Parts: sequence; C-alpha cells; structure tokens
Amino acid sequence: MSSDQSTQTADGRTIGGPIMEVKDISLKFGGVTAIKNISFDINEGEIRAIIGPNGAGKTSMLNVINGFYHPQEGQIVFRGEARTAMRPYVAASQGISRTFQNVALFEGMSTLDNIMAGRTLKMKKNFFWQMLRFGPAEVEEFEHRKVVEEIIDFLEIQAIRKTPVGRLPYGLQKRVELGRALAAEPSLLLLDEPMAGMNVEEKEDMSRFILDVNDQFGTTIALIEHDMGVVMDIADRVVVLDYGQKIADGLPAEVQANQDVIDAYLGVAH
Amino acid sequence: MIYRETGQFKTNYKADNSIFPILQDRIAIIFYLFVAFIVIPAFGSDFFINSMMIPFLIFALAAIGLNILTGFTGQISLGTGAFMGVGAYSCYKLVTIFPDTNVIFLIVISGFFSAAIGMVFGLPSLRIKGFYLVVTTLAAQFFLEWCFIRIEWLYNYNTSGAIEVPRREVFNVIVTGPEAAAVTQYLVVLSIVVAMTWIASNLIHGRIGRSWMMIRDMDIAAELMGVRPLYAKLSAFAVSSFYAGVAGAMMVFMWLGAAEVESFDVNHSFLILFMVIIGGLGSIKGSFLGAAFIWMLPVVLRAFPKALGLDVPVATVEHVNFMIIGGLIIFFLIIEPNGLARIWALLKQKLRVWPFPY
Amino acid sequence: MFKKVTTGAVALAIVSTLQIAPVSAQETLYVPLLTYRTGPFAGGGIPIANGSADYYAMLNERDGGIGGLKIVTEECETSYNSQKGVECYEATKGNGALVYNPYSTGITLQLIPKAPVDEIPVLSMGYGLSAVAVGEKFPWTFNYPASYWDQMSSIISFIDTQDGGIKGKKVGFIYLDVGYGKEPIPLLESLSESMGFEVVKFPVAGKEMQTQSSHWLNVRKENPDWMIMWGWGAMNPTAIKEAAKIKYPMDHFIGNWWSGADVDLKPAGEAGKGYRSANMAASGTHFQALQDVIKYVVEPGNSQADPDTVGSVLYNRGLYNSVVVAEAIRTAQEIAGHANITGAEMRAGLEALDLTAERLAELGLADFTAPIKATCENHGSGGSIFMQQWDGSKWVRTSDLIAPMTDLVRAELEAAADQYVSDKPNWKTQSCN
Amino acid sequence: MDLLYDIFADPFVQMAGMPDFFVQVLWEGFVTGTLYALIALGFVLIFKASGVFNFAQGIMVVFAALTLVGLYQAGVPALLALVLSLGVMGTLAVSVERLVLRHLVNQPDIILFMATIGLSYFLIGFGEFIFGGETKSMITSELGLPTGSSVVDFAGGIVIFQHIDIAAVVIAGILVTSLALFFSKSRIGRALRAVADDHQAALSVGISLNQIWVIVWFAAGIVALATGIMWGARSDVSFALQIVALKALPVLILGGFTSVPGAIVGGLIIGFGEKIFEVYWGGLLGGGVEGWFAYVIALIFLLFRPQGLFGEKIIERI
Repeated sequence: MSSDQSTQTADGRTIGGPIMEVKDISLKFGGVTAIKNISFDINEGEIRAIIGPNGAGKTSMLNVINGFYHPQEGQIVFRGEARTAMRPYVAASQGISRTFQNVALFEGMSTLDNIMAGRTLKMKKNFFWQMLRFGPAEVEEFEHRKVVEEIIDFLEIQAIRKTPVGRLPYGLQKRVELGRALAAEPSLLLLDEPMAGMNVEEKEDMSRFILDVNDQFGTTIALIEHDMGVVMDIADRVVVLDYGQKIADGLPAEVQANQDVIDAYLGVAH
Repeated sequence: MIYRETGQFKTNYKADNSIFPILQDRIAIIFYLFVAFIVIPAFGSDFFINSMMIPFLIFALAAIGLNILTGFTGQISLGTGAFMGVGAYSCYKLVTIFPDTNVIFLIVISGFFSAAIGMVFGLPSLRIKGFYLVVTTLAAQFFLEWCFIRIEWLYNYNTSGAIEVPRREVFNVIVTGPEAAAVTQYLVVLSIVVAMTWIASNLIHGRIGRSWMMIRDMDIAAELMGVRPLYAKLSAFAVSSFYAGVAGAMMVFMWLGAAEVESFDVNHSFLILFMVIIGGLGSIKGSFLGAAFIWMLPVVLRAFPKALGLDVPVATVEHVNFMIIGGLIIFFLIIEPNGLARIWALLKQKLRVWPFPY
Repeated sequence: MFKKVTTGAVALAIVSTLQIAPVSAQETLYVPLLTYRTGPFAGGGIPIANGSADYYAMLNERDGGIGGLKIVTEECETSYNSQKGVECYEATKGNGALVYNPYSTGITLQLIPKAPVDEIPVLSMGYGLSAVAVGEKFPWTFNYPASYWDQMSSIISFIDTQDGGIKGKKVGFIYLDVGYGKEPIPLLESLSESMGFEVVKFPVAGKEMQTQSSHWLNVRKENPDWMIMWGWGAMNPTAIKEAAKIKYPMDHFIGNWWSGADVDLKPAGEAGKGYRSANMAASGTHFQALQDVIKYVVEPGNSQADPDTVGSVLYNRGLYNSVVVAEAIRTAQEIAGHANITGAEMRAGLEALDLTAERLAELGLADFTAPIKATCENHGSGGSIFMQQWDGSKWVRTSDLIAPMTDLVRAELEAAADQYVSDKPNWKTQSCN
Repeated sequence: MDLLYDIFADPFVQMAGMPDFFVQVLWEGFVTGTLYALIALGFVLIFKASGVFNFAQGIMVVFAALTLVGLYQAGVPALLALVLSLGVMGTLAVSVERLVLRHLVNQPDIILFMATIGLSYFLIGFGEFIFGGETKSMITSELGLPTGSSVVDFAGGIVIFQHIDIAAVVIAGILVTSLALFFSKSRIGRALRAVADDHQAALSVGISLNQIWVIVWFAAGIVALATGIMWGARSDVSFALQIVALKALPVLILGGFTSVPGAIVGGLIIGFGEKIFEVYWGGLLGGGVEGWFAYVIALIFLLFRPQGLFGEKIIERI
C-alpha cells in the first residue's frame, strides 16, 4: 500500500505512506468539547507519539480511532477506507489493537488466557467444534497457543503464564496487556501511556519492547506518553494536543523546540 | 505427599491444555464417575436416588447453566426458574405430539426452545447491565409464568393446568412415567448431566468461553479485542437457557412426574442463584458443590434434631432452614466470595504440601 | 477448621440419609402427615395439621391406638409446594405408609399416578382431582365426602333456590389460579349451559393473592348477581375484604369449603357478615370426641395447637380427616383379619368404609357430618355439603345437607376419568362387578 | 376487525360510559402507586447513600409489619408495639451494618446485592420463626387509623374511598416531605448527600461511613414500617407480600435508582398503568396481566432510556 512513498530510516526500518489519516475530527460530550478539529496522519511502520498535558484529549483521540467514541464531525481514513463511526470490534477486525491507560486486563483470567484472548479474531472454528474440543478446535487452539507462547517468550513473562493477572504487579500487568494487544497481530497498535507509573528500569524494558515490536514485526504504533524523554527517544514523529486542539506536529526535535508546546507544558495562560 | 504435581511435566500443549492436568485429579474424576455410575445405582436406596441424587444432578445442571451466564459472562439472571419451565413445557408438547420419538432425545431438543426464549429475553442485556438486567430477567420470569398458566395449549388444555408425564419407553425400558425405575431415571439423568458438563467445560476452555469471560471482566476491552458483545452475550444467554431448559425438562420428566407453574416460580430462580453463589461463581465444580449443599442442607437440617432426639416442630426446622441459608449466603460472600469451589481448591493446596504446614 | 465443619456436615448428611432410609416400622400403624405450617398457605395448613395430629394422639392415649397397634405419625413440611410434597412422599413411603393425605391439589395430582405403583392409597378429602371419585378408573385414590364437582353442583343448586332461581343470572367465579381453583371450571361451564346462567371468571394468580384490588374492580365492572369463590390461604380474607370494599352484597358471595374458615373471616369481622360458605363438618368443641382430644392431648400440653383454635372449622376438618383414616384402618383390619395392615389392605379398607350415623355417634361425633358410604365404583361418596354463614363473629350453619346433582356430575366425572386414562396405556383400573 | 375494536376502541368506550368506575380505577391505581413509591423510596434511600441495591427492602416491609402485629398479639399495647417495632428496625439497621456491610466494604456492588438477597432469606426465616407463619391482620383501628369508607356520588354512579387509603396517601405524603426536609436541612442529611456524591470526600470531612449506613438503613426501616402498616391494612401481613414488594424494582427502573421524585412518579405510573391495563385490557389476554405488566413496561422503557426518568446519563470512560 502506498509503497511509492516509502522511506528508509537511519536504523534501517521501512516507513511507508499514511496507513491512517485523521481528518478534522471534533468530539463533544453534551456541551463540552473534548476534541476540536484535529487532523494528522500515521505512516505505515512508524512510531507516532501523541503528547499533551492532562485533559488535552489524547485518550479521547485514541477512543475515536478505535471506534469507542463516535465523533460529531470529521472522518478517519484507515488503509484507504474512510469512515465516521464504527463499533470497536469492527476496528479490531480491521487490525487496530490497543492497550489502556488504566490497565484493562481480564482480571479473572490467567496471563495465558489474557493473551489468548487477543487471538479471538484469529480463531475461526465454530460453536460445534468448540463444544467437542477435540479435532479441529483443539488443533486450532494449539496453533494459537504456539503464537501466544512466542509472545510470552518475547515479553519474557514465561514464569507468570498461569497466574491470574489480578495478582500481578502493575508493571507486569502492563506487559501482559501489551502481549494481549500484540497477539491480535495488529497493523496499527495504539498504546495509551504504556509507561505510566513505572520505574526507570521498567520503562527501559517497555521502551525496548515497543521498539522491538516495531522493528521485528513492522507494526505501526501510535502511543500516548507523558515522559518526554522516552517520547523523544523512540518516536519517529510527534503530534501535540492541548485543550482538544492540535498545537504542533512533526519530528521530535522540531516539536521540542516549538514555543506553543513549551508554553502548554509550562502552563502559560491562554 | 499424595497429592503432588511435582514431577508431572507437560511436554506438549495438548497435555498442558487438558482440563485436568494433574494425574491425581484425573484419577479422582474417574473415581467419581465410578461411584456415580456403578456404586450408587448398585447400593443406593430408592429414596437416596430419587430424592437426593436425581434432584441434585438436575439442579447442578441448572446451576451450570446459570453459572455460564452469571459466573462466566457476568450477567445476573433471576429468570432461571422460568427458563426451566420453557424446557419442561416444550418437552411435554414434544412428547405428546411425537409419542413414538425417543424421549431422551426430546428432552435434549426441548433445550433449544428454551435457548431461543432465553435469547429473546437476553436482548436487553446489550444495552443494560447489572441490577437493571435483574429487572428484565424478572420480567421474563413473571411473563413466562403467566404464559404457563394462560396459554392452555401448553398443557394440552388439561383442566388441572398441570403437565403430567406420560409413560415412555426407550429400547423397551420404561424411562418416564410413574412406573419407571428410579435407577433407570438416575442413569439417564446422570448421563445427560455428565455429557453436558463435559461440553460446558469444553466451551469454557475454548474461544467462546474466553469471550464470555472477557465480557465479564472488562466488556469494553473485550469489544476492542474483537469480541462482538451481541454474539458473546446472546450465546451465553442461549447456552445458559439451553442448560436450564434441559434441567427443567428432566425435572419434570425424570423426577417430579407432573408439574404446575409453581415448580418454575421465582423461588426456583433464587434457589439456583444461591447454588451458584455458594458453590462459586465461575466454577463448574462449584455448581455441583453448591447444588449438593443447598439441596442436601434442608435434608440434613430436618434429620438433625431427630438424630439428637429432640422433638422440634417441622415448621421451626423450615424457618431455621431459611435463616441458615440466608446467613450462609452472607457468610460466604464475606469469608469466601468464590464459594465452595475456592474452599475446595484451598483444601487441595493444603493437601499438596501435606504433611508440612507450608 | 472449615475442613472439620465440612467433614462433619458430610458425615451428618450420610448418617441422616441412612436414618431416612427404610426402617420398616413393623408393629405400628404408620401414617405420614404432609403438612404445611409455613409459606403463604400456612394460615390454613396449621389448624388442619393440628386437628389431624391431635386426633391420632388422642386415639393413642385413650384407646392405645387402633386394633391394639399404636399410630405413628410423622409430619413432613410441604409448604403447599408440589416439589417438596413429592420429596416428603419419597422420604416417607418406604416406612410402611398406609395412606397419604396431601392437603394440596397440586401434590395430589403428583401422587395419583404413583399410588398404584407403590400400592399406597391417597385420600384427598374434599380436594384433588374430582374424577378420582370414579373408583373403576382410580382404584387407589379417594376423595370423599365429596369432589369439587359435587360441591360446585350443590352450591349451584343452592343458588337456584334463592331469589327466584339461577336462570338468566350472572355468576362470577373467583378462584386461585392453580390446579385447585381450575378444577371445577369444566363442570361450572357445562352447568351454565344446561341451566342457562352466565359465568364470568376472575382468576387470581398465586402471587397476587393479597392484592386483589384489580380483580374486584373487574367484579364491580361485570357486576355479577352471585359470586362463588375457590380460594385458599391468604386469598380468602383479602377477597372478603375487597368484596366489602366494593360493597358487594355479602350474602350473595359463596365460598367453597376451603374458603370458609374462621381465619378467613376474622380479619373482615363485621364487614364479612352475611358471607356464606360450604362446609362438610361441624365446627365447635361440643362433641365428645373433641372433648376427649382436649382432655387427652390439648390439656396435657401435647398439642401444637393454640387451645383457642381447637374446634375451629379447619381444626375440625383435619380431625375429620383423621376420623376417616382411623375408621378405614379399622375396616381394613377387619377385612384383613390382622392388625398390622399394609397399604394395599388399607386401600380395601378405604373402599369398604361405611361411616354410618350410628358409628359417628359411637365415636362421639353425632351430627358432626353426614355418613360416608364408599363403594368400589364410588370413591367420592357425594354428600355432606351444607351451607354456613358468617354472623360477624362466628360461623352459623344455615342449611341442611344439599345433595349434589349426582346424575349430572357422575356422567361428567366418568368422562373426565376416561379422558385422564385415555393417554395412559398401562393405567391400572379395576372392575367392580 | 373486532380485535382492533376491542383493543383500540372498546376500552375507551367503557371509560367514557362509566366515568364513576373509571375514577374508582384511577383512585385504586393512585393508592397502589403510592405504596409502590414508598417501597421504592426505601430502595432509593439506601442506594443513594451507600450504593447498595437493597433487595431485602420488600422483605423489610413485611418484617416490620409482622413485628408490629406480632408484638401486639403478644400483649404489647398497640402504640408501644409501634415504638418497639421502630426499635427493632433500628437494631436491624445496626446489625446489618455491623455483621454484613462492614465486612463487604470494598466488594463489587454485585456481591453486596447478593448479600441483601441472603439477608431477605434470613429475615423471612427469622420473622416466621419468632412470630409464626400464619397470615396476620394489621391492627389498623388499634393504631388509631381510620377503617370506614366514604361513598361519593359522581356522574350518576358512586366512587368509594376507603379511609385507610386516604390515610395511606396522607401518611406517604408526610413521610416523603419530612424525608426531603431531613435531607436538605439537617446536618446528617447534608452529610448523607455528601456521601452519595463522593465517599472519599465525605470521609475527608469527618463523616463516618458506618454511621451513615446505620442511619440510612434505619430511615429505610422507618419507611418500611410505614409501608408495612399501609399494605397490611389493605391486604393482611404475611411473607406472600414479598412478591408484591418486588414490584418496586420496575418502579425504580422508571424513576432511576437515585431519585426520590423518580420513585414517586415511577410508583404512580406503575400504579395507574397496571390498574388501567388490567381492568380495561387484561380481559383480552385472559386476565392476571398485573403480575408482569410493570416489569414489561420497565423492560421496554429500559431499551429507550436506560438511566430512568430522572437519572443522569452516564458517560462510560476508559
């Protein structure tokens, strides 16, 4: 897709043309405007960061992208298909997967089951075979188990495979959540503050995983992050939101130098 | 030292994915099945089989059904009694319309009717949750109860308004009706319950069960993982009501022999819910433990004063029975919200390290 | 700790199961009593249970039982619930039960097909399936002194004697919407055709027993000339109060004999004055048998009954039930030639029962009720229905026995019995010639 | 065609043809609705302050009435029995807080809900254990409540007003007004509202959650006792009434779980609706539709307005 626009990065990754274009999105709750007229794009294969102060509308933006909120205006073009409103499971079936700001794991299930849950859309065997469990359904289950085990190895969480996720420490829960999102083999991965509440060591691990995912699987990633250091290190391009509006968009270095961004972060009165 | 998993390594996914990965558990299951299929029919008295085992199994099946909906999918229902009724009345109609068809087959088929009705009343669950859903299931309960009285066609215009089980034979063995031997009925019930438990367990350990639990634990995330709430919730309602329906059909055909609408009233919905809570939400084993507990408790309580030589009026026993069940529900919710199934698991945990304290 | 409790409970469960398992009582007469002292119908169930139990206790104390054998009774709580009723039946039948009195039409319907299989007769005295009065078709089931259909026909003939006959009138039928309440409808409908009156039905669902304001609004809308009630439990006092509320003329409101107890009318009190109901046995304690019950059972403190309720309508009905069973046991012992009878021998006793006026007088129950003469063909006897009327504080008997329309009813009963048996290919009937 | 006439025309013809009767139906609906509203009010009080959906509210109504009558039958004078019953409801509130709620503080709502189902079973057993299972009549006149009726001529017919029904409506009115005043004027009332809005905030200004729970459960107990007296006077006291008490659930759906005016309006809608439907349309369906009408109305309503008439729309956040 749009491979004519592809470029090579310094570290040898291929970045393609826009996989997603967000066009003039506005979102209101009752009388409150959460997002006003925002447009940006995400290129295939890149790591795109969305930053901004609290209440800037970052999470709302992700919610719009994967269909949980329906914007009043604007449209989203994903892989050349334009749409205004759709159900989250449709987004999922098109290859958009995500993690959440406050971990949203399935607490009653084990790590293994949580990551298997990410494979839901890949499993096709019908109710009848599921009921009997031997034969095709079992074969299918094992195939997916294999993929899931690879993800478990990749994320280095072998030891907690059978532990109910409710009992895991926060850092590990975040990692499991990433695993669950990866299991869907997404073409666009949305990460909502993947490093919130982590210590430096955990942040380093997580950054490494994100870069590896992008590098090894070529997954396009859009992430929200507060830690500017991390963003500057791993993002290819950054979009900055403030009070529901876009105030800057560009390479990390450019954004960092932008006066509006500095004002927004330092809290200059508007 | 007896109950150990050490040294039992799984070398392939098949073994690791099996429902009872530990050898001792597999032995235990075989033992239970042996007792259920061989020992009880051989040595159990008619009363024990008829009034303890058969209802226990039937209620356990209904509890599995409700557990699929409430424990695994997180949708509370107070309509189980009515869904059991749908199964029973459909079975009665089927048996009278097709007198020559295998009655066991018809019992299973009647589950589909109840599944269909269950899906209809499950539709509101797509928009509403929690307590609100309780009210819609109560609507199902009371509306269906009314149908069982008012639609006379359902009970073949019988003046008494009751459905009476006719005598039916399968391979020349009397299976239903008053002449049927308790042991025969017990074996039929047991086989159906074992088969359906196995199926429930398969569903729960596969993709469909996972999608139910995803909806239960975090419905928004589930939807973002590609679970369609419509399919997941309605399939849970359908499967749950199917189980309730088969349980209801068996209740009338294999146990009571005749039934009026009161056999499917809201108190039965409560009874099954209690079994699920006390047994453990989200546990198939718990459904059996809960059914056994709730069904046997009154029997024990009734025998208790007599065993002590006290002359306590039956009414008092009945009142105390209510108090104890109510108290136990609160007790379990406080001490161990995961019910008997969790206590069972803790006992096993203890057994694992036995004889050492840790 | 918990393990101990669990183990204890399991052990206890096993012990108790063994206890319930057949311990055939060899040298006693075992009569299980299915009672309901709890639940929505407990108001009626309690006096019946007391009257029933106290008479057996009195026989044991005064006469040492029947034919030299003590009567062993065992109460089993059904809460008027069919499921619990069947459980009680299963739990007690193995102990050598002689007869069952289910005291619930729902439970009776469940037991009818079981009776011939287990060879234990069922006596549903004035309730249950009307058609069991046809002895050829239902050898194991009895419902004397009268079936619901007999009773309904008597009530209709009573109405026919009032206000210039029933023809052209509108009769409202308010009933508890379960097997019991629906039982007489076929007869009522066929009578309405043959006698030319109109029937309006007001079903009251079990769970609406205590909220009948809509039903009585409907009664006011339809404005029937007469109201007949087949109610039970909490339905009765509520219905009577609601009738008073809409100012329905009370003396045109007639209950069957389950809708005419003291507990039903006490709440309404003066407002219920004029309300009529059918009955089968007298109330009051002025009978010698009741005096004996008071002397041997109530006064020594061996009765569960509140002494004030002894002699009330339902207490006496429970007692009457026990009188019939005791007499049937005696008859059975005579036929069998030995005292320790079986269920099958009890059946013969019930079928040969001849409770004459003389015998009633001997029992200290002169004029207590009408004689009963059962036969092989007739398990319902068909008599003993009279009217009583509430005077604001107590019941007063206001009529002689009102004979049912036997010819008409019998034909209907036989048709219903044939219908019942028709889809049961292996049903055991008997021939009475 | 006949059917269409029966559904769409005939009921209205009947209403117009017998206006006195129609007024009677409305009055019955109004009284029943008031009583439904009172039960619902008990639910709302507890839900608002503690987030507990108290399934046992209906049972508490019967339990309170049973205690009152039971005490009277045991020889306690009527008014003293009334005071003692209030004491029993207070004790119940304290026990529920001590023995149940306190231990379930951080559990999900659903667990608390199920605990109240357990509580209702316990109360049924306990009530019958102490006071016996038979149906009891309410001691209406002994409590000084009126018992007679007034017949009013209206539009060529009559409308009958039971004095006890009038009393019920008046008492319900007084109760609702005083509760509203209590919530808006008193210190405790304001604290209760603070709790309803934000548990943490309430704790931080020094209000003990435990006390609040005791108070709301006691308030719900008082409402239950008042409701029990009125219901009892209409239809005697026994636990068979619990099914009627469940009707408060659809009332809550209509009114919203946290709205006092919602409970009242919802109660009246259900009260009017089911009487009118039963009397004028019930016959077409064979009668007895009252048992499910309220639930089905609530169900249909839920599909269009899940937050109730007066509830606030909830925006889901992730």
